[in-house]
Parts: sequence; C-alpha cells; structure tokens
Amino acid sequence: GCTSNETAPTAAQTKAAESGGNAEPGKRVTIGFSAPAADHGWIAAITNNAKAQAAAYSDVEFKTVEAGADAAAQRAALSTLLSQKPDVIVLLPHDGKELNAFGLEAMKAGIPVVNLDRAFPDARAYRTQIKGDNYGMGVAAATYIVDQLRAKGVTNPIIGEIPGIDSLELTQERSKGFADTLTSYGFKVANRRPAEFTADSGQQAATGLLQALPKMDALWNHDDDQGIGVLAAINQAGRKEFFMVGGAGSKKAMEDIQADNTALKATVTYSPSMASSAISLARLIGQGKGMSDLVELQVPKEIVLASETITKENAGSYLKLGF
Amino acid sequence: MSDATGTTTPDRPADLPAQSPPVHKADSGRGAPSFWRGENGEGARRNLGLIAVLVALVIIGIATRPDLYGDSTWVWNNILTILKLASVVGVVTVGMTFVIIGGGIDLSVGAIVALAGVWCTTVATQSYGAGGMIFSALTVGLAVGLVNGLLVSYGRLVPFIATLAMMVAARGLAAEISDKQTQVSSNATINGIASTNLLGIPLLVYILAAVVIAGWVLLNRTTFGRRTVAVGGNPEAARLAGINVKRHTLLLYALSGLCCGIAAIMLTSQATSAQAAMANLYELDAIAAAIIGGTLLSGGRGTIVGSLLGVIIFSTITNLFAINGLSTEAQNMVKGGIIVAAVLVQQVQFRTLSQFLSRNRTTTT
Amino acid sequence: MSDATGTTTPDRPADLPAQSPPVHKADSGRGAPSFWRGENGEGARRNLGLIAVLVALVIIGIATRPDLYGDSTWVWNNILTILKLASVVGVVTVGMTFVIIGGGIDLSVGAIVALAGVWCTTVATQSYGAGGMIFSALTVGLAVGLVNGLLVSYGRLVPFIATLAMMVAARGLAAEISDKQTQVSSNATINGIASTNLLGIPLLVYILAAVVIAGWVLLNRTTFGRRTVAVGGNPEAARLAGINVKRHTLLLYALSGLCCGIAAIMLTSQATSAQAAMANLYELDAIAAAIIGGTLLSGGRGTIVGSLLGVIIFSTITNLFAINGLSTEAQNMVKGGIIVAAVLVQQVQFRTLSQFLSRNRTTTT
Amino acid sequence: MSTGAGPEPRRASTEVGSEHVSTGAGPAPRPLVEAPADAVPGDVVLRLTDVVKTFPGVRALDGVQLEVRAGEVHCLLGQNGAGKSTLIKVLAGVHRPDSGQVQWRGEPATFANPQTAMRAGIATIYQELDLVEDLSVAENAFLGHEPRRLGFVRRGQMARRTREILGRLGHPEIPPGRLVRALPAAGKQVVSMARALSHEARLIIMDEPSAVLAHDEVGNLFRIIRELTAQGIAVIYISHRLEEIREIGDRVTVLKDGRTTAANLPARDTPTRDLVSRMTGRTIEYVFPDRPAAEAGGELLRVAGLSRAGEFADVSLSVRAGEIVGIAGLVGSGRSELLETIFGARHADAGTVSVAGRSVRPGSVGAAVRAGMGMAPEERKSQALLLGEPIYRNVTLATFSRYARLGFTDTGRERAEADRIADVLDLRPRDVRRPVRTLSGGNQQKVVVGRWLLGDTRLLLLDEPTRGVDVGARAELYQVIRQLAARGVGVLLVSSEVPEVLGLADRVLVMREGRVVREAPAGELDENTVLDLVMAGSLLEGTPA
Ligand SMILES: Nc1ncnc2c1ncn2[C@@H]1O[C@H](COP(=O)(O)OP(=O)(O)OP(=O)(O)O)[C@@H](O)[C@H]1O
Ligand SMILES: Nc1ncnc2c1ncn2[C@@H]1O[C@H](COP(=O)(O)OP(=O)(O)OP(=O)(O)O)[C@@H](O)[C@H]1O
Ligand SMILES: [Mg+2]
Ligand SMILES: [Mg+2]
Repeated sequence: GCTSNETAPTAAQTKAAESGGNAEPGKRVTIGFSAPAADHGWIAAITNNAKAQAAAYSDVEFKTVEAGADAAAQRAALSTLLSQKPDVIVLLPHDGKELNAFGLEAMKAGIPVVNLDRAFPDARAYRTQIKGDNYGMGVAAATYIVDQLRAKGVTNPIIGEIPGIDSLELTQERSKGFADTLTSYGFKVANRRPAEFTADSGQQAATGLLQALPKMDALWNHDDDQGIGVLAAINQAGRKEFFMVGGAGSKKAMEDIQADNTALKATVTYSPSMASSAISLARLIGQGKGMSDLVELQVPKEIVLASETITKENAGSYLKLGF
Repeated sequence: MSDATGTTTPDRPADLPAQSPPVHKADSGRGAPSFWRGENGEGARRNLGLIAVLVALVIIGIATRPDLYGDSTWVWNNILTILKLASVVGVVTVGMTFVIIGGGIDLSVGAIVALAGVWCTTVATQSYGAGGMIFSALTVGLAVGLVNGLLVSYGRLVPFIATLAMMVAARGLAAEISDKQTQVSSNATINGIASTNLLGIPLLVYILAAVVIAGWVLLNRTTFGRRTVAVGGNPEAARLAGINVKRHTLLLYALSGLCCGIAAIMLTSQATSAQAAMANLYELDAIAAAIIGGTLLSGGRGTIVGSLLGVIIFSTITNLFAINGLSTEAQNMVKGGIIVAAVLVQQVQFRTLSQFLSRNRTTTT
Repeated sequence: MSDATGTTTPDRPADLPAQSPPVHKADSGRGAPSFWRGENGEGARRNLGLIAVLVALVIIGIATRPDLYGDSTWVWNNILTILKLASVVGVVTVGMTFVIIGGGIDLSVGAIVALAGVWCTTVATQSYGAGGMIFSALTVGLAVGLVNGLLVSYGRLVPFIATLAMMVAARGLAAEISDKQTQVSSNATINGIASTNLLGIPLLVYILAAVVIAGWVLLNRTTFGRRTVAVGGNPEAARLAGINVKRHTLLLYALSGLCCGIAAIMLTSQATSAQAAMANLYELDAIAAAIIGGTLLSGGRGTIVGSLLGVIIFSTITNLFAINGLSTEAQNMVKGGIIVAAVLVQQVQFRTLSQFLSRNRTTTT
Repeated sequence: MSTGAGPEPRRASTEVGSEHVSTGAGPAPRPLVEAPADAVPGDVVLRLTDVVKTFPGVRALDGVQLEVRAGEVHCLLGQNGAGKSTLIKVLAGVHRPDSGQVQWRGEPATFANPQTAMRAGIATIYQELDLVEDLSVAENAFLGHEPRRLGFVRRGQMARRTREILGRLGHPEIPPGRLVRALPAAGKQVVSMARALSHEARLIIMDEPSAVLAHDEVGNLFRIIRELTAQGIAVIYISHRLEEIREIGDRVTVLKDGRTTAANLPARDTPTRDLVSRMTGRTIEYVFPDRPAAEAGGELLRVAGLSRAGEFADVSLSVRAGEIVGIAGLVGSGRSELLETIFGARHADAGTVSVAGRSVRPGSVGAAVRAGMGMAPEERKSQALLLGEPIYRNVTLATFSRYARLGFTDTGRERAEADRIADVLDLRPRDVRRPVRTLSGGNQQKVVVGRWLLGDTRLLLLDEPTRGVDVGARAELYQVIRQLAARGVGVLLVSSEVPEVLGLADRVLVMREGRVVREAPAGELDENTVLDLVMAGSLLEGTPA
C-alpha cells in the first residue's frame, strides 16, 4: 500500500501522452472501470492510477463503479455499468472465478473486457488480461533469502512468513512460489502467521510469530503496507538477528531499504502501475489499435508483469515507481 | 374533558353515573379498516413505513440519474437487478428472522453459505451432477444448523457465542475442503439457475419469492410459527404451556441452516464458483435487514415481509450508489446516514400513522 | 422446622413474635467465605470458571511446546506478549461491557478506533506533537460515541442499527481523511508507548490495567455503575425510580467511544501507523469477550473482570496457535471448538461449584 | 383484611395459635385428618404426602400434605413465601419435588414437565401472568395445544372456541384476534383463565387470580368456579383475601414455612382467628390504623384538569400533608395512568401538577422525584424490579445516590437501610443480598413498596400496594403508611379493594372510566355506595355505544 501521507498519485506511475503514434488523440472511448472497495493501499493505488491515466488522455471518458465488499456486490454494480454501455470495461474483480460469468456476459454483449490482475478461468471471458505474477513474487523473495543465507553460510535456517489475507487465492500462489523455491534448496518455512494487509494486523501477526520463533534467520512479509506493523513489532521485541524481505514495493519500503537501518533489506514488486497500463490497453482496444512497439496490429491477449527484487543497490531507480 | 371527545358538559354532577363518554375505549378497533387491526396491525403499519423509505430511495435515484430513469427498459432491468441482488441475502434473512423471533441469533449464516457452497462444488460432489450438488448443499446447511441448535438448546451456550464459534469453525472447514482455492462449478444446470429467466423474471427472484411465502405461511399459519413467537417472546410461558422449548430452538437453527443451504446454491450459481471467503459478513446484512424490518433483537416479534423489505432497502441503497458511481468512502458515509434516516423516517411514519388512525378511531366511536 | 436449621426448640410458645427460626435464611452466607457470597457471588464463581479455562489453555501450551515452556524467560515474555496482545481489545471491551450491561450494543468500536487513529495521524495533527495526537484521538472517540448515544437515546434508534450505521460511516470517513493510505506516525513519543517497559512490564499493560481498574470501580462502586445495571436490567423500573435513562444511555456510548479513543492511541503506537481498515472486526472480538466473560447480551448483568478474562482467553488462544504454527484453516476449526469447550467447561465448573458450595453451606449452618 | 362489607369491622383481632399448629383434628401433620362431614362429597383426585422441594439455600416445601376432592374448591392459605406457588408448580410439572409422593386419581404420578401435567388433566393459572404479548388472545389461550391439521393452525376453529370460552367467562367483547399486548391487565387475566378452561381439565389451579381483578370480575370468576365444580372439576384456589375464601371455598389447607399446619378445615366455619394464627403463628392485630384526630397540614399536591386522551379526562385533586387520599375504581378506570401521569412517567395532554405550590415539569420523572414524589407502580416485574439484583439494591434503587459520596456508593449503609425496611415489612427471607427473583410474589411486592419508604419522599403515590401481600404484612404496611402520614407525608393510594381504600384513606375519590365521579371523606362512604358508583360498563367495551 501507499505508505506516505501524501495524497496525489505519483506522476511516475502514469504514462503521459507523448506526441505521435498511439498517443495522438483518436476516437472517443468510454472506459468503464471497477475495482473492489479500497480498504488497502494497494487497491487504492490501483484506482488512483487508473483514474490518473484516464485523465491523461483527452479522448477517454472514465466511468467508475466502485463496488462493495464482495463479489456479489461487485456483480450488482457491474450490471449497472453494463447497462450504461461503455466501449471497454477494465475490471479488477474480487475474485476472477467468481466474476467469470460477468466477463462472459459482457463479452457476449460485445463489450471487450480487460481483466486486471485476477484472471478469469474462461478465456472467452476477457479480451486482454494484464496481471502481476503472484507465484513469481514468492519465487523472487525465496531466491533473495536463499542467496543471502548461503552467503552467510547458514545451513539450517529458520524462516518465517507473514502472508496477507490467507483465504485469498493470490496469497496461496505467493506462499506456494515461496515454499516451492525454498524446498528446491532444502529449506522450509518454520512458521507462518497471516495478517490482513493492514499495519495493525501485521504488527499482531509478527508479534505472534516472533514469540513462536525465539530465533529466526529470515522473514518474508507479503505486503509492505502491513510491513509497517511488522517492522514495528520487530522493533518492539528488540529483535535484530534476522533480515526481512517485503512485498509489493511501497515507497516507504524502498526508502527503508535505501536507508538500511531496519530489518527490511529487500522487497519484491507487485506494482499497481499495471492499472495505468490496463487503461492504456483498454483505450487502444477501444480504438482498434495495436501496441505500436510491437508488430502485431492488435493488443496481445495476456501481459504478465515480472516481479522484480529491490535491494539497497537498485532502490534509487525504483523509488519513482513506489506507491 | 379531553379535546378529542369534548362533548360533555363540564359541570355535570360528579356522581351522575354512566353517561360520560367512554374516555378510554379507544383501542376497540371500530372505525378503522380491518387491515390495521388484529394481530398484524402494527407490523403492517411499520411495513408501510419501510415502503415509504423505499419510495424515497427511488425518488433520490430519479433525481440523481434522470437520464437512466427516463428509459423504461432500463428501469425494469434495474428493478430486477435489485431483486436479484436481494435474493441470496433475502433467503438467508428469512431463516435469520425465525431465529431472532425465537429469541436467538445466528452469526454463522455467512460461514454456512460458504461451507455449503464449497462442499457442493468439490470435484467429488460435482461428479454427482446438479441433483447431488443441491442435495449436498442443503444437507450441509441443515446439518450445521442442527449443530448450532444442539449447542444452543441442549449445550446451553449463549447463541451469540455458539454461532460465533460455528462461524469461525465452518469457515475454517470450508478453507480446508477447498484448499483455499476458488472452486469453479462446471455444472451447467447449477450455473444456469442464475441466468435463467421465466416470463422475463429471473429464476433467483422466484426462489426468493418462494422462500418468503413459505416463511410467511410458516410463521403466521402454522403451530411452528406461532410457537416460535412464544418461545422468543416469553420462553417461560412457552415452557409452562407445554412447548418443548429446547427442541423448538433446535429446529429454528436447523431452519436457518437450511435457508443457508438454499442461499449457497443461489450464490454458487451466480458466481459459477464457490470459495471459503464467500458470503462474507452476510450475518451482519441479514441481522440488519431483519431489524430494520421491525424484528425485535430480543425476540418475540418480527415479520417476514418486514425482513424482505429490509433486504430490498439495503440492495436499493447499493444500487443507488452504483448508478451514481460514488466512491467507496463517500458511499459508506452516505450509507450510514441513509440507514439512520431510513429508520427515523419509518419511526415518524409509524407514529404519525398510528396517531392518525387512533384519532380517526376515537372520533368515529 | 427444616433439617438445616434444626436447632430451635419445637415447643416454644408460638406467640413469641418474630423469633420463628429462620427456615429461609439458610443463604445468609454463613459457612462460606465472603468472596462467594452476596452481590458478586455468581460473578466471582463464573470468573473462577474462566480462570480454569485459562489454566487448561496454558496446560495445552506446555504439552504441545515443552521446549519453549522450559525457558522461564520465554514464559515471562510470553505472558507479557499475551497481555500486550490483549491490551487494545481489552480497553475496547471495558467500554463495550458498560454498553452491553446498560442494555445496548456498540458495533462501531472498530470503526471508531480506526477513525480516531487516522485522525490523530494526519500530517496536520501530527504537527501538534504527541499531546495533540492524544487529545485528538480521545476527542474523536468521545464525539463519535456521543453521536451514537444521541442516536440511540434521543433518536430512539435500535442500538444495533444505529451503531451499524456509525460503523459504516466512520470507516468511510476514515478512508476519506486518510485517502485510503496507511498514515505513518513519525512521532517518537507515540511510537514509543508500545515499546516502553516500566519495571519490566510494558506500558500498554499498565494502560490496560488502569482502564480495567477504573472500569471496575466505576461499575461496582459508583452511582454511575449502579445506574448502568438498573438501566440495562429494567429500563422502565429505572425510569420510574427517577433515573434519567436517556441521559445515562448517552453517557454509556460516550464512555465506549472514549475507550476506543484510548485504544486508537495504543494501536497506532503498536503499528506506528494508522489506516481506515485498522481494528477490523474488533467489535466482534469485544462483544465475544464480554459475553464469554459472563455479560448478558440482553443487559443488566456483567463484570469487568469477566470481560478481561474473556479477552485474555482469546489472546491466549491466538498465542497458542502461533507457537504451534497452526495453519489458518486448522486454527479456525480448532478455535471454534475451543470456544465451545471453554464455555462448557466454565458452565460445568460453575454449576459444580455452586452445588458444592450450597451443600457445604447447608451442612454447616 | 376486612371480612365484612362496610367500614365497621375496623378492628378484628385474632389470638395466638400454637406455633406447631396441628391439622384440623389430629396433632401430627400425618396422617391427614378426614374431611369434615360437611365437605363436598367426591373422590379424592389428588393426594400429596410429605412433599419436599428445596431451592439453593431455601427449603420452600418441607413436607406438605394436601388432599383435593373432585368437585370441591380447595383453598390454600399461607403467608408470603409460605410455599403456595411452589406447591402448585410442583403439581403443574414445573418443579420436580425432591421427595414425597403425589397421587393423582388414585395412582402415584410424577409430572416431569408441564406437558405431562396438562395431559393428566391439570390446568394452571399462574401467579405471574404467563402470556405471550405478541400472540393473539386465541393463540395464547390455545398455546401448546392449538387445534391443528398437518401443522397448520385451524384458526377458524380456534377463534370460535376462544370466543365460546370468553363468552362463558363473561367477556364476549374481547376479540380473539386481538394481540394480548393491547389488552389491559385485567383483560390479560381473563385470557389466562381462558387458557386454563381451554384444556379438558379435572383440576384447575388458580394462584391468586383475583389479585388483578376488580370486584365485579371476582364475582364473575366465582360464577365460573361454581360451574366448574358442579361438573365435578376440582379447583385449588389461592388468595390472601379471606372473605373470598369464605365465599367460594369448601376446604382450606394452611401452609406455613413450607409445611402443612392445618388441613381440610371447613372454609366457611373456621374462625378467622384460627386461620390467621395457623398461617402466621402469632397474633395479628388486624386493624386499619386509627385516623389521627388532628387536621391534615397544608396542601402538598395539586392536580388541575389533568387529561390524557383515551385514558382519563379532566381530573382535579389535591393531597395535603399528612393526608391519605384513596382512589377507588374498577380495574381499567384509568387510575394507574393517572398516577403515572402525575409522576411524570406519562405526558399529560392537558392540565397541571404542582407540589407545594410549585408546578412540576410535565413528563419528567426526574422532576417529580426532585419535587419529593415517589411512586410504587402497579406491575412489579415489568415496572419496578431488577429481578437479578439483590434485594437491597432494589430497595435502594431510587435512593442509592443519596447514600453516595462524590458518586461513590455506600453499600454498607444501603444494606443497613434495606435491612430496616425488611424488618418493618417482615420480608421473607430476610437476607437482603438474595436476588429478588427468588422471592415469592408477595415479598417482591414488599420490596417495591419498601423502596419509597426510604429517603425523604414527601408525597407517596401507591398503586395497588398490597396486591398479593399476606394478611400479616398487610397490617404492617398499613401501619407504616399511616406513620408516614403522621410525619407529614402525603399519600395518594390506588387500590381495587374498596375496604382498603375506605379503611386506610382519609378522603376518597371514586373514578369511573377516566373521570372522577365522587369525592368525599372516607367516613361518609360505605362499600356499597362506592361499588354502585364504580360499576358501570365492563372491562373492554363497557357501556353500549
Ligand atoms: N426459583 C427460586 N429460587 C430460590 N428460591 C425460591 C424460588 N422460588 C421460590 N423460592 C422461595 O421459596 C419460598 C416459597 O415461595 P413461594 O413463591 O412458593 O411462596 P408463596 O407462598 O407463593 O408466596 P406469595 O403469597 O408471596 O405468593 C420463598 O421463600 C421463596 O423465596
Ligand atoms: N397496553 C395497553 N394498550 C391499550 N390500551 C391500554 C393498555 N393498557 C391500558 N389500556 C387502557 O387504559 C385503560 C386503563 O388501564 P388500567 O387497567 O391500567 O386501569 P387502572 O384503573 O389503572 O387499573 P388498576 O386499578 O388495575 O391499576 C384501560 O381501560 C385500557 O383500555
Ligand atoms: Mg405465590
Ligand atoms: Mg392499570
């Protein structure tokens, strides 16, 4: 989540309309947008980025229906969006599988759907999907941890994990990538205490974890927003013997990594900038154009963002992408 | 003399018998249409208040989005959208209404819906086809409801705690069964329930209507329903009247569980999938709808129609926000205000109406 | 005369007034220590049951992780961890206990904590320093509580609905103020609260203790507490005894809001930040703890010590799961079971003890 | 209790009985003495031997003997807390006895639950109303044994049968479909009776049914009881009003401290002093206290033109310091509402209330209490008591803040004050730390009244203060009220017992249908005059429209 007290979405996460090519104003496109209720910085950044990117185009009309606490509420909101007949719909569903039926319905009605981040199981339910790599996040985090531990010569490390809301499939994928990678090196997770993507829940989960593991070598926390609380808990417990890897890539986390005065030594990205890209893709789809750097005449079916590892060395260059 | 009956001479000798107008025969019910009287008089009046709230919400909708409301197809479609949105919570609320009238509370309804949904979409269950899925959802709902009932009635646990424990446990079990994955339903019949229309009206709305009517009949026309009122309103009196209060309580939770089973099928069909986190906080929605609808949280009083109206009001509010594209935070702030306003409107409405009616009645006697 | 009191001469002249043997006075408390008697006897016995549950939990902990429990530093640390974990919810629960004893319920506590936390960590507020932050958190909590109280007492809204509306609205406002961002607290004093120890015990635990003691005194030794019990136990009787029921109700919600303000500072300090989604579902935790602790959901009865024990039991359960590294789903299933078992143990405990004591008493008189 | 009809028998004292009162003839409680020759012939339907029932800390029944015959009205007498209600709850299957035998129609029986008892043919009207407010009259009458087909209530049949029963009870005007919540207290009592009659019962138990009934209603009740007994149905009748027992009873069994102290006494012929001494074991100076010779003081309460639509209209009255003003009237004549309005618990539509010349803010109980008023309301459970709280906290409910310092309560002092009240009113059990819930009905009533004997109340509003209070305590209560008046307190007393109003009050107001129809010094009225004034119209519909 966005960890600063600033309010304006960072300009760095939107792509200003350059001159020439696809940037030239074209046919007017109405983009309908829906994301779950933002109770968390990352989703807030998604919505803000989408809004800002849409505002950067003079030929885009942006209609947002922000819908409720669960898939049912989102479905109801989307059906009102559908009845307003936008040209393209950009959708971050509560759950891809639960909203698959809506994707099909919209596509059938001739409205292309850009799925943002949470995939529909049915390929006919979307025109394009752009998403982060949850499994890859876990892989990246584990890889960094393994490298560090090997460098230190730790043979039988105690590794902790603080995931986000555990019942979400994305959490499962992250944890799986993490566990799979560790296993391939003969390591395992000693204890994992889920939090809820919020700082206070992160603090409580971490307190429990620290109590359960009186000695620890490394810790992966899935989310930098809850990481604020995790770091606080580490401070409050006065523990220094391990290092921590974050997730998502908030600005605060990058600053901490750069300053190198906390347990946080690295974070693996899952950038909300994908929302900006989704709007750009939706516009191109609405105008019938392709991505001008590619040979294809149409926008590709699927784009998966790579999860990058940010450390003290490269934090400076990523800082502008921090949310 | 009171103003309402100011016909007598003030200086009448004090011991003159029998001719002063009957000051307090007010509640005898003459002079008012029978709709207002009898067992459901107050409930009916309260429901009128709820309808007034609904009308007000629609008027706000029209005022804010005249463009949409100008299109009659859209309006019809929107009504169906609202009803479809209300359908799943509506079914849960019917069961909840029984439990609350019977003096209890069921915090586990959302979890039961999730468990039943997950159970009926496992690969194994799906292999039995639509019939097997429906059967398993209903059975799971009923079984969990029975456990709730046993804990409350024979285990003598406070309903709040018993069903809270069940809420936690059932969600855990659902996560275990589904391995925290979203389980996709590949059964066309099940998935079709949500997209089928009969005579232009979605099947889900028929299901809601059927459950509501069945609930109404059960509550108002059967011994089970009448005893529910007794068990919730005065458990001691119910016991003294020879009602088996424990068994009755057990049945109430089972009924609620069964409703959750039905809701699970509806929700699974809508989402063409099920997962452990589905139907999140439905317990709050259902309780709130029942209470807005006039059900006493302490038991002994409530109507099915009121609960239905409560659910519809909540889904109309949600719809109102959607068509106005309000941001979540604004939405929440406004929603709080609307809920308060709705209850106040309804109360005022209710009081004014009662006064009006009783005045009317006094003057005609 | 009854066997229990068979000490008087049966043939004593009957016209001797007022000395007939006290057949019905067996419960005058002789033969049992004063702790068990009188107004708090039942509450005290119930609390013993809770302590038994706690002991059982600790034994499970020792059995499952003998390695950790072998280390006395770790054990001491673990106790402090459990208490720290309990501290925030504990403070909220004290306020909640008052509201419930007074016949109400407050679903908005989590939202108030979030709003107060967010309010006191805005850039503007933080510029006033720690004092300003504390002041604003307390003021916000109190103010929201007052609004709750006004809605319930003078607006005559059902508490469930009024505070549900407030829950939604306050979270919305918190999201608006924070722009849905996590607001980091950069105030060292505030952040230090959670990491300060006095005599080896965390400051947070002192705060909890202070609030609990203040709550206990308020409930048991002041007219305010007495009114609370009266208002919740029988509002009509309270009113006819000259108690201003509405004003008192208002104060109860204000008190709960104030507790939320205190909790907000504690939680903000722990997390060194605040956001609109913080203190999620604390209302459920607080209500559950109070009820486990013996507070009647319908009002009129409850103890602060019971509520405290309820909170500690819940945080001990969480701790037990953490040190055993249980998966979330297993954790949830087990938790449901533990809650049920805890209440049952406590009930049995309670019944057995009462029986034992009354037997004891009968034989000694 | 006055046994006659007029104000004459103001002084009827009974002498000492022996503490261990024997049964009618034999010295020991067992075996039961045979019924006197003039008892109603009939088979013994019910026989209790040595029944014991203990509650934690209390032996409520301690070896009870009882014998009831078909077609008789068997009265149970006993002080508050003697165990009468507990006994009938044992019979009704609510409580299970710890030991002792119950013989029902010649065979040993155990009634494990209310259903068994009802199936066996025992129907009960409980002391505390046991109705469900949100069910209709018919649904309440048939609760638990509704006429039904396939689980559906046969509403038509149920309404018809209810109407029939209500007709028999003399209340055809009560609509079977009306919610019980909308009925006045007396109407509810009728529904309770209708419920008992809806069973095919061989034994009907009535626990103080007349406590909430007015004079004419009691007559009505007696007519029904006679009808029932003529059919061979047995009736157990509990009341604290001896004159009722004389009128309707056949035989009397007396309980004291959970034991049968006398059995099968002839109801009509046993001298009052015998009955009373067997109940109380001591002398009861059964008197209304003398009225003081001195004139009452200055005007304390003035009520002018007070009205509330639908309840009462244009009531004006005054109470002077040291004066007891009684209000007589039928149940349902609006007296309770008047009192509550004076006390600020209801908002008047018109009129003013002033105390000692200062007008009291309308609709505010707080203002009334500050002006020095106190009110003992009519319905103890719903309006007055915190059932789970200890006795002393109930006694001090209106005054605890006076004993508090800086907001901190002084429990010791409260308990001492409550102890004093308990002594004065002969509360049983005497331990003021017991929860009020465990008290018998009459003792609960004493707590309600006792509350306002504390503190510096200048003006006492008493609504049916002696409802359910036994003979002995009643005399004490009268003394206390009179003593308070002698100290300059003004008392406004509502009672449905005309002799009580006439005997205790200095001045009497008669209310009918919400209006004051007569005001006179008590000495100028007699019971018949008052009854004539009061009687007009019946419970619900009253005068023909
Ligand atoms: N549930 C209970 N728990 C404890 N004690 C009880 C309970 N019910 C009754 N008692 C006690 O049993 C005794 C008998 O009470 P009971 O109600 O039978 O008296 P009663 O004769 O009906 O008196 P009244 O004339 O006042 O109605 C009393 O001392 C009362 O306090
Ligand atoms: N809950 C109620 N709903 C409707 N009307 C009521 C209700 N309670 C009382 N009334 C009306 O008010 C009138 C007076 O009631 P109530 O029986 O309390 O009179 P009362 O003279 O005070 O009786 P009592 O002498 O027993 O105190 C009744 O005739 C009845 O019509
Ligand atoms: Mg009794
Ligand atoms: Mg009355």
